[in-house]
Amino acid sequence: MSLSSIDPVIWFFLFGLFAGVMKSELRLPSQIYELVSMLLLLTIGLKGGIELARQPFGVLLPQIAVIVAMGFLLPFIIFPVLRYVGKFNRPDSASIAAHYGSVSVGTFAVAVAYMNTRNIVFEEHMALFVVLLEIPAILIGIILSKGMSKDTQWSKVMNEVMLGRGVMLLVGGLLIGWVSGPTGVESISPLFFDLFKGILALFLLEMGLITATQLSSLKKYGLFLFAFGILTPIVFSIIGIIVGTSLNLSTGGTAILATLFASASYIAVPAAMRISVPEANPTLSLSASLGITFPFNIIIGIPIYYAFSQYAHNLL
Amino acid sequence: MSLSSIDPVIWFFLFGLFAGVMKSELRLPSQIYELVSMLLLLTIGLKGGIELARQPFGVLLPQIAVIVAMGFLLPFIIFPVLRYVGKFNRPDSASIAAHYGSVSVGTFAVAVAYMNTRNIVFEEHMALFVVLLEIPAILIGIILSKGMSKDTQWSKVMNEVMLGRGVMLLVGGLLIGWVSGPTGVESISPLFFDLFKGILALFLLEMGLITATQLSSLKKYGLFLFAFGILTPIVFSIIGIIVGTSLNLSTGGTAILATLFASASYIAVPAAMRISVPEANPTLSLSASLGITFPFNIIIGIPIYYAFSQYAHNLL
Amino acid sequence: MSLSSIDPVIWFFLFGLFAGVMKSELRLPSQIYELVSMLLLLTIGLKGGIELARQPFGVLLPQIAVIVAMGFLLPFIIFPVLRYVGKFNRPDSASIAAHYGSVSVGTFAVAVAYMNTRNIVFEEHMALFVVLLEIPAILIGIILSKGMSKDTQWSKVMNEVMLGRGVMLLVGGLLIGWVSGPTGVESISPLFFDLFKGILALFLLEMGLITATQLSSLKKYGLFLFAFGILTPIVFSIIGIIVGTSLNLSTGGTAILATLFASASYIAVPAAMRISVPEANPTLSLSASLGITFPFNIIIGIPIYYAFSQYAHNLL
Amino acid sequence: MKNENAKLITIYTESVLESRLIDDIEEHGAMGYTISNAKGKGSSGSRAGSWEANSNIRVEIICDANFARHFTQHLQKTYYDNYGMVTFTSDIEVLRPQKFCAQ
Amino acid sequence: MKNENAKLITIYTESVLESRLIDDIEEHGAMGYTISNAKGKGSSGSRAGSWEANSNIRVEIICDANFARHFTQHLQKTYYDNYGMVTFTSDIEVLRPQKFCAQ
Amino acid sequence: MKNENAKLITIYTESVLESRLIDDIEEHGAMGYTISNAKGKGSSGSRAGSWEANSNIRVEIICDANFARHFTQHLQKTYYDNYGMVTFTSDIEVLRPQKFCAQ
Ligand SMILES: Nc1ncnc2c1ncn2[C@@H]1O[C@H](COP(=O)(O)O)[C@@H](O)[C@H]1O
Ligand SMILES: Nc1ncnc2c1ncn2[C@@H]1O[C@H](COP(=O)(O)O)[C@@H](O)[C@H]1O
Ligand SMILES: Nc1ncnc2c1ncn2[C@@H]1O[C@H](COP(=O)(O)O)[C@@H](O)[C@H]1O
Ligand code: NA
Ligand code: NA
Ligand code: NA
Repeated sequence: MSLSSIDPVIWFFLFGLFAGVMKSELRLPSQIYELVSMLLLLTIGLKGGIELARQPFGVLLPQIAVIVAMGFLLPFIIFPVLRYVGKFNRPDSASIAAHYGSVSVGTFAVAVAYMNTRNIVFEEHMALFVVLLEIPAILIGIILSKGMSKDTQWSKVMNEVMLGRGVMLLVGGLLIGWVSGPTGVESISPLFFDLFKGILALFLLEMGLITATQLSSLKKYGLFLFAFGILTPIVFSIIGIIVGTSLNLSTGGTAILATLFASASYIAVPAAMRISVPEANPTLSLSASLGITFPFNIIIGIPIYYAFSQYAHNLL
Repeated sequence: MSLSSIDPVIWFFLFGLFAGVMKSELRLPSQIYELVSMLLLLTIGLKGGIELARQPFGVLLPQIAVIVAMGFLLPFIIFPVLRYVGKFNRPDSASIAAHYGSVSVGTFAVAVAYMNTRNIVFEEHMALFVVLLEIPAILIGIILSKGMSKDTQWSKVMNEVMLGRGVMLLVGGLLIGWVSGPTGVESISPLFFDLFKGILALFLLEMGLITATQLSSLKKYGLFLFAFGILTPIVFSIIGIIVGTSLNLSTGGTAILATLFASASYIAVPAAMRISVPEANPTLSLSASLGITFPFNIIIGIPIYYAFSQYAHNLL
Repeated sequence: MSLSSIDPVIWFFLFGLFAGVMKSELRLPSQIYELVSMLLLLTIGLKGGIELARQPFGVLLPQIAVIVAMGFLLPFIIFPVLRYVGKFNRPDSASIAAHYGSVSVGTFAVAVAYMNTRNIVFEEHMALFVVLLEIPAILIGIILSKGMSKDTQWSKVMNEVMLGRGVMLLVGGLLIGWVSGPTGVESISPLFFDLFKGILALFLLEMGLITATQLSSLKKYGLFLFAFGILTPIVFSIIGIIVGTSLNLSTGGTAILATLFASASYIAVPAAMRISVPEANPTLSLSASLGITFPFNIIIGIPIYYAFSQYAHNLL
Repeated sequence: MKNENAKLITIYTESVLESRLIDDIEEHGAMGYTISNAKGKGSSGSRAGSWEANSNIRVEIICDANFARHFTQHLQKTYYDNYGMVTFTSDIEVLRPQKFCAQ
Repeated sequence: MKNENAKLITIYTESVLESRLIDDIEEHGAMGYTISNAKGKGSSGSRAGSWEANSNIRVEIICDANFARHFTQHLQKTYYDNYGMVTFTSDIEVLRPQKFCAQ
Repeated sequence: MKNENAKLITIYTESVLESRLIDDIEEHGAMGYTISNAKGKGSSGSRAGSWEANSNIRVEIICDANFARHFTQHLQKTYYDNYGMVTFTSDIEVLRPQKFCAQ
């Protein structure tokens, strides 16, 4: 892998990481960061919606069912590891499990950019899966932390999760893309599609800066969290490869599904856990998901998962 | 009218409206909203200015005179309705009359987008009319609220109105477009022209969110305001059709002029009234212009006004 | 020079200046200003980096050495003028010398736009010179203000200068452009390259507004500062022409180097001086560099420097 | 000459609590509140405000002594264990103190 | 041990009044002021700060007791009827109190 | 009934000093601080906040009387000559005053 084969958006991440580690005063103003993430979410939603407009919804139903089921399942796989190997208390284990069971939109965007640069085709409706995978892990996280206690006001929790910025923008973009179709959105494509990679570059610059702030708190939690932050995505990506090939996804689509499984949330889930499982230490889960798993996935993970996917498709 | 024939920017408005009604935490950061409206104003000004560069100014003088006269006239038509039918006190009646006598740049932008999508030609110098119609109603509103009292510091009022952000950007864009001409502005067109519809989508998303906050205060003021907010644009649009056809505007141009007459201000006028007619209740005028008239115009009104215009042009 | 031959971005500056002088409430929100300057710095860096990727670094080494040497030399030329003709105290003289010895990225961007509009070729690696010229003058400014005192914590100073936002973004963009090369950055070019002139227009609008606020403080400091703010760029531009032609730069490249020498910093240097030479009055240097030299350079200077450069190249 | 006739409660806390605090304030019957953005550092670490999960708000409530006592106790009981939060009360003088008595 | 030698006026009001208030402050001879953005809720309804017509500012003026009394009365007379505005005064201790006496 | 058990230091100053002040605060052993953006005007002129070199911050530190005295003196000595800076101290009541005693 030569230097110039690395996507420039990754360099923006590394640049931000370096600037952050050096304690440069560089930063993306907070409202610009909000704009940039809004645009990413809307674009991903729109792309998924356009694809939905292209094919009958019924065809996707089996895929949707499997993906949602996986969203509920994944947190259960790692919860015992965190609780009994990592020796974290119950709320912390539940919260971290929710982060890793859910998905990272930024990681998804980098995977899409990776495929586009290499002209690898994939099912564009993957964006729908981002939405589907975002939420179940949050609910499981809350259950794991408290048990199925009657105290939990589920309607309030669902409300907060569904109406959070991230989910709203993804779903909103999806629906707008769906009703408008490919020709309808043409007039707004200069902002949402042509600028996508540039906007992603700015986003990753800030992600690098934020990641840098997580590194110091990471030291405190040591080796277990580090290993967990790298092994979980690898294991989950393999599950993703299996599920993706079973669902007859393309090589590219399988790799993206693997990336989604491998990714850990750092926007929607932290906010939801802070409100619904306040006893959990937010630094713990964030430093793992942002400080280890996010950089691992976008730099090393995605190429590996694509190689996995090629291998699996060659086997068949 | 099928769903996919609705412009995606309208979906962004409806999406924002829905998110707002559901009390989602979605919002456009305030400085982004400022940027987005700056870009819209500059773009509209630039487009108008380029058109002015294309034709002798003298030709436009009669049109300009008529439009300005209408700007002074329109508030007088509705003031008695508000005062004696609506039973509002003097300052409130004057303030609402000023809002509806003036124009909404957002509505204008949606009308322009509507025409562009359908390849309907219209006189590009309409942007000049936006500027011309913005101001007279404000002056009339102040006069109606106080009478021609000597107290009013007219030079200060004119100063505040002319130097307000909205008017400055429209006029500034107009002049820059004028001196630079079509080829001059080519280098800045990717930002100002290519992104226009995307920027408008973000603007309408926020407008939907803001409209949602107006709905609750609307309930308080009840049926009269609701009827007023729908009937005024229809009546004013018919006046606009008559004026437009008399001025020999194209079908598209006439429809846009009707839309301008039908639209009610929610940026420049509220700010001016707050300072110059502080006794008027700002919630009243804003909830009517934003909560009823704006959505009515962009969703239902514009197609109707275009149908009116076609009908009128067929008559001739 | 006809009005329409003036670049529209210059009109944006004049528009901002006018709005500011009229005390309009127009302004670019602060975070948008930050974004806009970030994008300019990154774009300039990226362009320089792409060019570096195109040619062997060794070839540039002699040029780099000369440019850095000039960066150290320029402040020494004007310091005595400020101290003994202008009768400023030591810290003020040192600080102003640092401002004028360093460079202005905004002025550079306007020069680049000027050349592009007229299809004048120039060495794209000039962006590298912006970085090289930014820093030496700051160090000289500190030395001139205090002498080579042992008190100065040079490592801390260097740290602050190198890690400042401006230098970081220029260097970061440069390196990313370098490793990615021309094809690598294609995917991010819609944001960074296509929008460049539009973003520059917004930047200059705000610069006009800021310049207007400097004009009043300028009056206080009177004629010397005014003359200094115009003569220094002319003298420095002539030095730039000599250096540029000696280095065998193209006509366009020589004109841009002259513009760089002629330009005075108003971002990196003020911040550095405020921290390292706090006794210096920041209003003094800013009102000269922003209130006089910046507008002089972008409106009158650049065409003159280009004429100088043509003259010099015809001589040879 | 000292005239204090009202209390000002100031709360520094995590932005994520904003809508919850607003509900609390209204339920407890305060007549109003003012909120602004902030960043800071305290016993629960640094909150640099660079993104949402990491920024603070500063909430101010003008009220009477009674409300101040009850509301700060409510905050302590409800949030101090699990959230970064600091609260203090100061004496102020308002023009129409009755405007700020809780309902 | 209590040392108060100056007053702090705090004003929460509509952003639209900003430039007018600045003129007032300067006309009344204050030596300075500090302004920041805010949102809030009061008797004139909620001002969520999502756009200009709807956001608040918070103005702070360090002054002497005399200025404080006169200026708050001026505010009450001029703005309280028609604008959302809340004003309060607190006792503070500054290092060089004479710096903040109105001219 | 007055209960003051802690001090609040408020500093209005140039944004450019932010990271230096944070270092100072930590070196002097304060337990925390809160920072927000502001604009303003004072003896060193107007700082309209339109760009970095021209905006203010407002720093607040909850502390004990001892820290307040020392820290404001440190600020005066270090910054007052060359920077726009205004500092004042007020009496406040916190729930757990010991939390805010400097180390
Ligand atoms: N001593 C202090 N002075 C001023 N603000 C503080 C202090 N301690 C904490 N804070 C603020 O309160 C927030 C929460 O504090 P904590 O609960 O101690 O983490 C911090 O992020 C700061 O903004
Ligand atoms: N009790 C209160 N506590 C804190 N801030 C208040 C209070 N009442 C009003 N405010 C602030 O003052 C502004 C104007 O208040 P009002 O005039 O009551 O509408 C509101 O938008 C709030 O920001
Ligand atoms: N009398 C005052 N009241 C409130 N804030 C002030 C006052 N004087 C100065 N300030 C603030 O302190 C900053 C620095 O003040 P100075 O050192 O006087 O220039 C100003 O920019 C204002 O934000
Ligand atoms: Na996952
Ligand atoms: Na109208
Ligand atoms: Na220079």
